[in-house]
Amino acid sequence: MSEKYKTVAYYPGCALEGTGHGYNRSTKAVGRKLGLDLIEIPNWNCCGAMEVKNIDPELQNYLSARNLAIVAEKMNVDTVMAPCNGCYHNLKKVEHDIAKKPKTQEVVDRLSQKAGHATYQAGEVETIHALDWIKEAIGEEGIRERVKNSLKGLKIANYYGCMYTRPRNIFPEKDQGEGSESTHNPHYMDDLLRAAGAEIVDYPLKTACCGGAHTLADSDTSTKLVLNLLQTAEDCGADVIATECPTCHSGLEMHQIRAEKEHGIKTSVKMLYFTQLLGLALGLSSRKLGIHENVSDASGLLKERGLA
Amino acid sequence: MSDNGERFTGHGEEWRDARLSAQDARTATSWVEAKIDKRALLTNKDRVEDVRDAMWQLEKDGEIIVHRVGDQHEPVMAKTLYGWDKKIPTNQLWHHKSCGQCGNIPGYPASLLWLMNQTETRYLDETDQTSCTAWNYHGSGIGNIVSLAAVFLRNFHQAYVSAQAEGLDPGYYYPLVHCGTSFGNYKEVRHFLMHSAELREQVRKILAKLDRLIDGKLLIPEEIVHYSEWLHVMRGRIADKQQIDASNIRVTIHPACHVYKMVPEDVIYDDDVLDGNRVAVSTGIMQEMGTQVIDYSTWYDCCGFGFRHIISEREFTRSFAIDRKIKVAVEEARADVMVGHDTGCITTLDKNQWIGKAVGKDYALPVLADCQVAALLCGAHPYKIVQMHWHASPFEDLLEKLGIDWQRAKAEFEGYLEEVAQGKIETLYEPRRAITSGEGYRP
Amino acid sequence: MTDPILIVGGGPAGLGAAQALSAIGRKSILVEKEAELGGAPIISGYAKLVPSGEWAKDAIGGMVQRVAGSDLVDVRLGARVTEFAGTPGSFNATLSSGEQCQVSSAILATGFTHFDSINKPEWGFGTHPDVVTTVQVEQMMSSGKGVYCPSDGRVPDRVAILLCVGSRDRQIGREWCSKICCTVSANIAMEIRELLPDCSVYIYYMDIRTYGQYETEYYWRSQEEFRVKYIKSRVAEVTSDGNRLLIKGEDTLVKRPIAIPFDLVVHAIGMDPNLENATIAETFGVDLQKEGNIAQQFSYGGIGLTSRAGVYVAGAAVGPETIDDSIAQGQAAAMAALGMDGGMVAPSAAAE
Amino acid sequence: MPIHEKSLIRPEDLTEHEQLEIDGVDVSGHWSTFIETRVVSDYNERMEEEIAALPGGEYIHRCFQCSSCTNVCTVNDLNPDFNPRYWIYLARMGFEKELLRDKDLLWQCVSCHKCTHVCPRDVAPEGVMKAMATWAELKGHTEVKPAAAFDAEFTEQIVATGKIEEGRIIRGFFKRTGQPLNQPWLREMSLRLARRLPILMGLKMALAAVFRPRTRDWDKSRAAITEYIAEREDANRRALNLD
Amino acid sequence: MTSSPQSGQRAVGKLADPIGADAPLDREALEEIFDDIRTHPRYDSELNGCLNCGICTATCPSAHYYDYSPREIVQLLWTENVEGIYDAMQEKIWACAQCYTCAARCPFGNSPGGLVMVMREVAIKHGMESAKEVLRPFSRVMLKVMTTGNQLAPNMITPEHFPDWGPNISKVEAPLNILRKAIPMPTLHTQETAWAVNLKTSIELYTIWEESGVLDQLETMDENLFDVIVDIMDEKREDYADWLEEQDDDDDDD
Repeated sequence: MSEKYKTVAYYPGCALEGTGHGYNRSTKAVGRKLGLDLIEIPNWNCCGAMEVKNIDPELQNYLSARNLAIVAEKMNVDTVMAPCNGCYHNLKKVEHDIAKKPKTQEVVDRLSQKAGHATYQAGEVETIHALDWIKEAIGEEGIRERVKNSLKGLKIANYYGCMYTRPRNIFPEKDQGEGSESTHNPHYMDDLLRAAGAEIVDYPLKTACCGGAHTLADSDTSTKLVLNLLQTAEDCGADVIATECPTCHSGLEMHQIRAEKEHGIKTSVKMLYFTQLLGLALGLSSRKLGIHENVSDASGLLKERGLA
Repeated sequence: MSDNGERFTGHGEEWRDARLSAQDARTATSWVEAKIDKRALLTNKDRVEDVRDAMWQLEKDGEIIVHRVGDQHEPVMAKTLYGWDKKIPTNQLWHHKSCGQCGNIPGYPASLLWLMNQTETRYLDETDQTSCTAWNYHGSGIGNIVSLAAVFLRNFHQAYVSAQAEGLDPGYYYPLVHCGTSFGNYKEVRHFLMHSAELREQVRKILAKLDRLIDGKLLIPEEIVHYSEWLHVMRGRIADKQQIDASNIRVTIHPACHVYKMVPEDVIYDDDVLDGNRVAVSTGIMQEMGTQVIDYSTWYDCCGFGFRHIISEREFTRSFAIDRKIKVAVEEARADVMVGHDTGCITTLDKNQWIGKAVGKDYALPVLADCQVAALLCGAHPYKIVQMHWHASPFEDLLEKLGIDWQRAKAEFEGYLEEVAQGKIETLYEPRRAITSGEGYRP
Repeated sequence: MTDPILIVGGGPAGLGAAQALSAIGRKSILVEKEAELGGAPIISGYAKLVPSGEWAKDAIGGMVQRVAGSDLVDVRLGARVTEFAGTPGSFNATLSSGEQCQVSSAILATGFTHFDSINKPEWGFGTHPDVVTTVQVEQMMSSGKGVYCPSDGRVPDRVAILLCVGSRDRQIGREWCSKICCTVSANIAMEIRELLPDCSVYIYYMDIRTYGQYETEYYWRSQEEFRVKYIKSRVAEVTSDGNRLLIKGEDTLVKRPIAIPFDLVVHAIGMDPNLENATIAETFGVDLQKEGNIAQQFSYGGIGLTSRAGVYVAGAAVGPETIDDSIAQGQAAAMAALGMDGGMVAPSAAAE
Repeated sequence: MPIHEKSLIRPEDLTEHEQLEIDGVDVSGHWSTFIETRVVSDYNERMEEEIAALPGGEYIHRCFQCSSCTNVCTVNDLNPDFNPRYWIYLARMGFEKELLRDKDLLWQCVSCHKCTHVCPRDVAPEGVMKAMATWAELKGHTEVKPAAAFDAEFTEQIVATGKIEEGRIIRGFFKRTGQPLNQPWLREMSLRLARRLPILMGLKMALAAVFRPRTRDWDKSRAAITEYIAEREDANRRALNLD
Repeated sequence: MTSSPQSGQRAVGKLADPIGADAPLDREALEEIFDDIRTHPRYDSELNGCLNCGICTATCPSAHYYDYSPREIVQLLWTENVEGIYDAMQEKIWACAQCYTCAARCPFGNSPGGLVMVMREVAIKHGMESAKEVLRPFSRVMLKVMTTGNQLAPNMITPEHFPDWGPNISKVEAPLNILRKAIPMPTLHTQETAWAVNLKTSIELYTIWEESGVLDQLETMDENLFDVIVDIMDEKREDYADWLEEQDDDDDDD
């Protein structure tokens, strides 16, 4: 176990205070269990998700830059960890844009000054995802050593979604050869859960889209996309889809129900956050991991497999 | 330009005038303007196949016999698109009639025959001939290469032997094709025949059954000739007979697709006609007779006939004919007449105008074949010979502009109709010559 | 004593050969049929060259001056070679003046002929005055008069450049790609946009072949910086409605017919084999390839070899070629000719 | 004859007369039907600039139509008419009428970023899709689409408090788009949750409704953002020659 | 692997519409149709390759009005897209106006119009519904040409069949037979055919129809019309045989 990422700034984002509550709880619980410290960014604001970008991309950059500026200015850490793909993506995006685009620098600087805080400068803070955090700080070996309750027999399809890998140019650390994360075939979650004893199924739709951006605006599209994800996971033999993003997770849950209610197409695969699965393996209780707060009710399955 | 004044083209600081002297600029221009021997360069026969070469070879191999354009046919050489020579026979012609012309624009072939009478051209117009069947093929899909080829060779065989009925040698008459589609189709079929031994064999069997082989061989014409080509090479001689001045007439030409787009290497382009930039037929004779030929933006477009559309989808035909051709000729070229050289085009452009009234597009542009206009200008009777009453588009203004009293001519014709009813019929040639074979044939 | 080397053609390839030979102190005789040196870039009045961006008059003009000023190059203008006899190392060339020259070898740098757009009548050249060729636009620009419509001198609002005129066209017996027209057209398009910022320039293409580095410098940059529009369409006809030219095409990416008005239409004319190649081939006893260019013997051991030992070829005489490659080939052919003198026998000759 | 290939003609291109008599001849129906051309006869040369000026559209001019974007497009998989490559081309060339035929599809991009990920020319097609949807709305060619309503609701909440609250987003969105909140599937979802967490759920919802999550110390940021948005909206309208 | 086609698609990571699914086409039948096209005697000389340049569609009159593109047809054939070919044969190929402008323009020397003809022939061979529909209005012409050797007759052009050609089919009031006789060409004094075709000639053409397989085509497409034509021609052949016999008798008498 390395010292890297032992203490990081924690950026939960809005979703983890709402529908992604289970993700929030399990992330914190797993962190504690693993002896990692999360310090929540004081006064953080919403990253803007995709929606603010659609209104104006530079405004979204400002929103994300403000959070990074707080970390750089007020916190004694050089890393910020965001479990939500959307937040993670946006922090990565502003890091990229602020380094490369004069227009971004100009707008972020102007708004930061008006708002009365320091302007974030490229390179001051490193942004990582919850997957990077555990993968780097603990590693597969570290997980394997700590497994109390192996996930053995549980078949998992890992679903990474869009924002974790795309577009490649905002993730300069990915695709750097052996050991690094891949944008084409991400595997950090596979690695960690496999270390926790799970059987990882070969899931071709790892980075397909769940339609999360339109979950309400164009629900039919989202339902179709989600159904593809769910049915494929079932075709691949998965019991569980492991997620690492609150928007994807709730999208899968919501549209599983919507497909059933509106189209009469029923699927039974369950959704669990990867932190919930890791937590179970580490011996944490289902309640502590917020598994009961998921819409997708995995309690029967977990009981059956002796995991809860 | 970027802020620091540097040229953003990257052409660098050596940006300055070319300093090309006036003399240099002139030399430069003349270099480009010097025209290369038009289409001859690199369209020689090593590069583009001349089907006639295949014919000579097959004849040498004893597979076919070529019906030659001989001296007796008084050929005139014309240059085609690639600068090749094409022999156009000008005498002893066998009329391969067009069903559409004969059926609904009879003044079209009648004018042509009348012009032949004026120029003392010998010809035969007989009953032993079929349609080329290509309209039907292109329209319905019924028919095939074998049937088309057999029809082609049957009719051309008849042209070859027809003179025997008059006690003359075979080959005396050379076929002259009236219809643009027949012309294009026959050329296309000849191409397939020359390239496919299998097709030749299939057709040989059929023609044997019809007793239409020469020494057991297929008879293939040396040139497939359209009447408009005859008219083109005869234009000087026809213009000599001109009686009516047409210099005030603005003419738009509608060239027919199957005449100049199908097998294009065989089509006449003449340096003296529009600098050789457009197909020469029709334009050539119209210019020769002193009309003003006006170019227009849809010159290259087809008429909208469509083969099957003219029968079953006239929405397309009428829309295209009016919008792309008639309207443009009237509004853009301010034409007095549109002149064509093919059956389908004349029919389409002529008959489909009236319905334009339904959408406020009533252009009333006369549509005539080149030979009809030529005959008119040489003094042919507008009704008795040119048979203009079969045309749907109004032609009366055009006749007035040419100084022809159409009302008198019409009255004359109506008088003539009464004589016809009594069996007093005038014809362009001795009627019995039309019968050369089969039922009713009496030598 | 070695005899001089004969160079036929005073364009970029011939100049390149002459320059190379004089640089190492070898004599040459340069025979040019026109009254001045420089070849197509000078005689046809090209404007700025690809890829240097230099004016032809400066770039090729500079070469002409160096060659013309060299004591080692014997320049014969307005001359042709009428006979060529002998064996490698000892040829006898008869010039059109009747003069006989002893030469050790010959380099054919006889170039090409611009495609004559009159051969594509449906595209309006020769019918409509505002249909011009790339060469004519080069001349407009190089003569300093700017780009205008020849019919009435007005400045065009909208220019279309049609690619592959006289190239890649079986209808007129020219199946080859002329190699340089895409790049030249992109260059011209950028120049027009620079001269006339309010004028839109559209390029009608069926393939874009701005190969190698030209991709960024010409194809990409013409779009990114100069906003030149590319339409994937080979046009059917160029006609006129009496006011503007009409281009009829299918926008194949949209799958719709288009009929767009333009003020000026430019044919990106291709490169035909030199019109005189048949005569040249006969005089020098070399083969032509099927398309009418001087046939090059492909051998990685030798450069610019023809079917006759001691006779070399360089530049557009072998097919469409760029100016800089023509110069390089001229220089390379010079080296090959020298090599033969020194006893290095060309592989094809050795094989005989 | 009724037109055999009628499905190949756009209905708006047909002129038909149910009853018509000319010169005493009955030419009703197909006897007098005319077709208008579908040939595109001009470009709107300002269109590319307009879209380039809107958020997300700035790299549209780089496109050279390789179609990588459409090939990977998530929505295109579901609906082949959703074709970013095609629309970018239409916009670049100024085929305004053609683009408007698809105006009701433009907004359906799900922002999966596959296109931006693969685009060899860095056009960022995902952004261009947004710019096009915005263009169609600002120009008045379409009503405000649900996606835009969602974006607006979302952004307004952030501007107001620095954060969003999902329940409020859902309520706000349904209100904006005039839809009932009582969607069967949403109800089902709440029911399933409530079955397991009856008290906590109720409490959470009630709390969130009263105590909105908010970022402390947000006032100055809010002012800066509000001013910036107004500035951008103004710029967008100017770019489109509106007002 | 599961047997469902949808999951097959998903297995390569391709999304599909999981809610609406299409019935799969019978690929073998499609390939048979394509084979008939590919082996048609015209095929090779009409298709050399395709650059997708669009010049054919640019110049196509049908493309002017229809969502029809010869380029697309050539592409379907060139890429051997059997589904697309089949679809095109349902409707699109009939839009072609057979003007051959495309062939005159193609830089590759293809003939898209010729390829359409091949496809039309094959559509007929397979008795496709589209071909039957298209043929129906043609039956008058078919009957005429197959029984007389002449495609068109003056008496076919009547106001009932051509109201859109207006009231002036002739601008001189007279019965058709008089108007025809007033044409100064003796061969045109006919109403049933465009020119007088003698009996032997029409029988010769009928033999061509029989021997070249055209009659079989017709039988597939329109059995009624086929029966009518066969009856007429049997009668004509009998008449001709009788006449020949008479000739022989005359000869014998001589």
